[in-house]
Amino acid sequence: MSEAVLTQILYGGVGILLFLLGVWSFLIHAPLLRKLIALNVMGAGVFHLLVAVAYRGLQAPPDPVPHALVLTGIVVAVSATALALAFGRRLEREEPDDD
Amino acid sequence: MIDPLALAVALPLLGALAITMLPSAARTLGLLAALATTAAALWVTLLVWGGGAPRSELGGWGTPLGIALRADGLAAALLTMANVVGLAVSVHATGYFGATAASRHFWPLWLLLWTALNGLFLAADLFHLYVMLELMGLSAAALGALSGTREAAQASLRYLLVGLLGSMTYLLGVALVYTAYGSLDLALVAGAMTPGPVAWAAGALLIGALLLKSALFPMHFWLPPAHANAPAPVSAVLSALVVKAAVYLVLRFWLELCDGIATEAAGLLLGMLGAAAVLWGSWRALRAERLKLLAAYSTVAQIGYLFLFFPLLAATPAGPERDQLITALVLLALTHGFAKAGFFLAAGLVQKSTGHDRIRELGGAAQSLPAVTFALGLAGVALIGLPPSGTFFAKWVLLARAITLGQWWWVPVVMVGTLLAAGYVFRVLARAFTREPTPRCFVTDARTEVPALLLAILAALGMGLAAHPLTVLLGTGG
Amino acid sequence: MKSNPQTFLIALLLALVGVLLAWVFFGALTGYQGDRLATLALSRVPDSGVSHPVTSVLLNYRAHDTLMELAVLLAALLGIWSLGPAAAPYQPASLVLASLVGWVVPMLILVGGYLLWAGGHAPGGAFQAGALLGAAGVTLALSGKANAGLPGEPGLRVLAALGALIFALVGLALMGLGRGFLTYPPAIAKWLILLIETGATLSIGATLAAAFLGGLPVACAHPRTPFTLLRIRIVLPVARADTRT
Amino acid sequence: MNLDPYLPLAILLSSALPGTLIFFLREESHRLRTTLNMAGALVKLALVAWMIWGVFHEHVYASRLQLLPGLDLVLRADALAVLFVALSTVLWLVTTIYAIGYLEDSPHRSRFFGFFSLCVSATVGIALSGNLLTFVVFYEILTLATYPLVAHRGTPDADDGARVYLVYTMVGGALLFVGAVWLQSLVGPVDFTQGGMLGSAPAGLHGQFVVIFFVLLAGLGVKAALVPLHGWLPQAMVAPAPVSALLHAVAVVKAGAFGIVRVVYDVYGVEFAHRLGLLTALSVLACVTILYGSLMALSQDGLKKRLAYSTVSQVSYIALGASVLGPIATIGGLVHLVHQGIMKITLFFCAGNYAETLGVHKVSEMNGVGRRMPWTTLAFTVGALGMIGIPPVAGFVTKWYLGVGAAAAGTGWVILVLVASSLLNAAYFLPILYRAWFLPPPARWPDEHVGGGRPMFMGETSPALLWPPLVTALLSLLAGLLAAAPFSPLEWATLIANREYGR
Repeated sequence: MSEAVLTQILYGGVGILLFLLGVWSFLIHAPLLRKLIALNVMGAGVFHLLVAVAYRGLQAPPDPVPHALVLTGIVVAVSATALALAFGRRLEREEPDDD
Repeated sequence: MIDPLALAVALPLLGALAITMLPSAARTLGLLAALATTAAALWVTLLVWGGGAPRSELGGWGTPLGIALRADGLAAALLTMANVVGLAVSVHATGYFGATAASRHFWPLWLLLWTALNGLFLAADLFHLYVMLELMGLSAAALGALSGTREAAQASLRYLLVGLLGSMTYLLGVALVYTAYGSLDLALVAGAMTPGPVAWAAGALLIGALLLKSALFPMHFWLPPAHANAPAPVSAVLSALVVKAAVYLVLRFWLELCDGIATEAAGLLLGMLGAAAVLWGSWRALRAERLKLLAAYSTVAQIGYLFLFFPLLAATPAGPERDQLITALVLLALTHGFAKAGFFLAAGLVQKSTGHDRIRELGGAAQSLPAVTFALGLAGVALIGLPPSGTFFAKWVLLARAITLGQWWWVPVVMVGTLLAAGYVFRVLARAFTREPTPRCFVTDARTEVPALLLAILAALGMGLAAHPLTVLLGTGG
Repeated sequence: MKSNPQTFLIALLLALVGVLLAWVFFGALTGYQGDRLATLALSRVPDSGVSHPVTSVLLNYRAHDTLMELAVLLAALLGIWSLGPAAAPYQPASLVLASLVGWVVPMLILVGGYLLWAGGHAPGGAFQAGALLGAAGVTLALSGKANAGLPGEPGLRVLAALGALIFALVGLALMGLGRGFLTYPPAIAKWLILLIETGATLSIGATLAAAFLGGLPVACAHPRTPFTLLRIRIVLPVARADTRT
Repeated sequence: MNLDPYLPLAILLSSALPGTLIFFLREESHRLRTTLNMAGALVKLALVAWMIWGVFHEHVYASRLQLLPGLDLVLRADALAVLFVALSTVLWLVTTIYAIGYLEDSPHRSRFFGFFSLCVSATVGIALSGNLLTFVVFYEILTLATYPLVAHRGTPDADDGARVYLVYTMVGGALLFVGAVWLQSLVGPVDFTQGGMLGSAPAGLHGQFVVIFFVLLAGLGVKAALVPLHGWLPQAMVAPAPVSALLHAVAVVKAGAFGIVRVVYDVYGVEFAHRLGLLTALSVLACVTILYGSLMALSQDGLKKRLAYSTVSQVSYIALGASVLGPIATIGGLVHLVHQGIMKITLFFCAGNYAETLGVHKVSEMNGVGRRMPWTTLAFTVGALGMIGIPPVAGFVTKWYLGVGAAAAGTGWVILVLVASSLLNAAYFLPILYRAWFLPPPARWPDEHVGGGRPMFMGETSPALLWPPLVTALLSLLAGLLAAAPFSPLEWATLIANREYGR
């Protein structure tokens, strides 16, 4: 198996691992921050996978398309996180001080 | 050349941008953008109606490098419904929000959502669909919280997070598709896909993610609070269009990507979840205390009906029967779109005039707003599935096909669902017959009431008779 | 988080899914012959108006993605604004910090400008540049500037919309001129892209900074404690294991 | 150009359009509303007259609208359809006049008359349906249009009555729907064809046909108030008198009975149904209903309740006629569609007059009403005697044909049922007549309001309330006396029977 494919599988596998870890803690943890971090970890996993697919060995330049997708994905993820945090602040503002 | 496909996406965006910069002119600009967008969408539909297959390669690179927008019968049908509903909601909103602070926030977000919807119907690129899904999710969640209550904020946040979970799953599916087939264009991928673990996994990820967004039982838990607590015009859009967009993608993937890959077992699974949604949703709607919660649960049920078609589609080889099934499925989706939008708009007016929407105490309000009550009634007729609504004929086709295929067990599901629906609709309508004094005139506030009434009429009377034009549009005349 | 049968089941399920996904990914990777879109994308770079392939994809091949992504950014900001006013500013920075900030911020802006320009031929471009501008804004906010160096509401609104606006208008203009939506004439592609990217940079920077403020800049009584967010709990059916007490 | 295809549609719209417009009228615009109502009724009458003439001369009035492949809406006027259309049109005209008088300055008249017209449109649609799909469509629309009329008063018991009505009709509708879909999925589009269209189907399907027949029968039996599906009918008595009159004489119960006739003759075909042994089952059901209804009527003190149970019993004569093989019984059943209509509507008009003018709701309060309201009571008497089957009133003709038909078909026991039910009819109607005419009136009536200064007619009640029963009573007399005249209900029923039996 070529060096490139091996690297791809290695990075891609890690990506899948990250994704599932993200899913796990998204499902298990209730606090908003932890869910958000979990979502971003999931995102990181997918981006990992895409970057791995883009890799074509050390000689050939990488496939630019997945890289572009990752950049777009990051911005989208940032926006979503920001909005979710703002929601959190909105709720916190009225959080009854029960604890 | 002027490109209606690009316009249908760009115009609402332009409107949103203009309003962001000039919030003081929100209503005027918003209404202008709504009219322009609807015009562009209808233009697209006319092209399809004329037998064309409009397609535009954005950037002029062509697939696989570039992104393409395209419209076929299926896209055109939903595009038309979405934009007609969108226009009606916009007109309604000018009156509903007035010039409140909420209106300044409503208009740009609503137009961004509209952008996403049109994009979702027209885009032919898997990753572009991802961006559109995110645009839809974010703007929808923000809109849902506009009613300002804590419940609304909580429900919308949950909706946002669940949506993100779906998007991430979808994105993983896209990554897998690109890995396996080296392209993102729907048609190219569909051509490259062959039955096998990779195809199944990709299909499962993409469709599974969309099931979460289309709130198919048991992934519906986020929907009722989110739709019930949003401001009525927003609820209308969420229930009638946003969920539909997800279902539309499921259907498209099922028919195009997974053609020959989706197994009958998968179809049966979707059907069973649909059946559970029909029964559970209708039951909860029957038990609901509040009008908008009732409507929200009814949406859960109505989505279920749409998925009852999948096992039949999976078991029906391509041909006139299959075409008729697809037509009926689309007919059902469109009818529900109009009906639910009208129902929510009307419910919002009841809520405004009484200050609450507790079904028990509706009497007076319903009585004093005849047009609104009629809107609720006609929309209700379509939700139950009584003639001459489109739902009736769609259910006819569904059951006839189920019996022919020997899958008779769907019959009791549909009938029980129908009777439960009759129960929850007439629970509301019965309140309209009280000994209150007679209202003096039929319509009290045209700007808010007429859109609701027209949508309801469209659902209860129009869509039934529109079945034949729909077959022309879908090219399923048989 | 207590560990109960439910969570255990989820763990098991995810492990299973993981194995399957890994296997499928392996199959997908090895099953595909060819180099996907790489060669095609790289071969067309010369016609794209920029020499850096990723930028060609972002701003030319798949420009519509980028346009819609700016829309997503705007949606997020509008959503944040709809959720209420900005929180109270941090207390003003001490002299040392302030002078440091005085160094850092111009530096960030400068580097941002460079990245924007470099994006045409080297890694970089609107997003990296915008991120740096945003960072500059955040730095200012943390050092106690209530508006993070952003203009007042009218100006801020224009800034936030600018990127997508220029982008969309360029697209429509080209359509009006008889080319397709966002189909640049190769001759001036470079400049159109630079124009679009400049607008995008400004919008992204402003949006990120404004999002950090978390609302239209208005004085607000609440004290600011970044950690209270830990109290907000979103309960999904599966997370019932520990709902709020 | 040939207008024939548009005639059925025009007849449908002649009441649907005014009805829709009326909803939008302001409550106080009384004259405009009345104009719309009457205009619609008269136009419909004219169109129907034209159609009767045409159908008699074997014109075909049919229009077809395809919705989906295999799903067509078909409006077609055959002799049977015309019989029902004519009945509902005439009685709608009369009832509209009555309702205008009855509901003067009561609330929500726009809503009332709107749904009233839609209800008649639905009935006409049922009559003109050319296939099973269309029939189901209008059958359900009828439910929708009548619910608001039953609930109209808005009192708690109106609410209950409406709910019961809804539960029964919705379940019935669902069954009819399932039956229709099932049948169509077996044999394709089910067009109503004289002599039936299932006879030619492969014998393998006969088993399913039998099941489907009972599913359809259950669906139709709800509206036709076949025992044990009749529970809603007495409950629905809370509706205003014109509504009860229309529901009982024309709209709802007749829709059910008409549907049964259609299914037996034009879907299954009477011979085929007989071969499957379905007719016997149907006649048993009909006879049970006839006797049960009459027995229940005996014990009712509420006048409308008694009339309601009498309806339960009388409507099943139609089903009975359909269930006895042979043209003569068929004629008896079909002609009763009309006869029961005109006689029963008379009785309900009169009951309404007693309640409106004197506040008399119970049989026990009716002593001497004949002296106070002779004309109304005269009309009532005609109706009652007709129901019993005393010549020369129309009811006699029905029972005569049914009896002879039964004898001809060799099902003598049916005759016994007829005799028994006639005796029962006499037992619950004659006492009323005796009280009304021969017992002394009470010192004061329960709630006498002499029309609130309305113009009185013959010192009895307002003309709008008095004319309708007199007219319908006269009609029931003429239908009996001139039974042999051309275009009489009997002649027309004979025409239908001959065409059904292909003679």
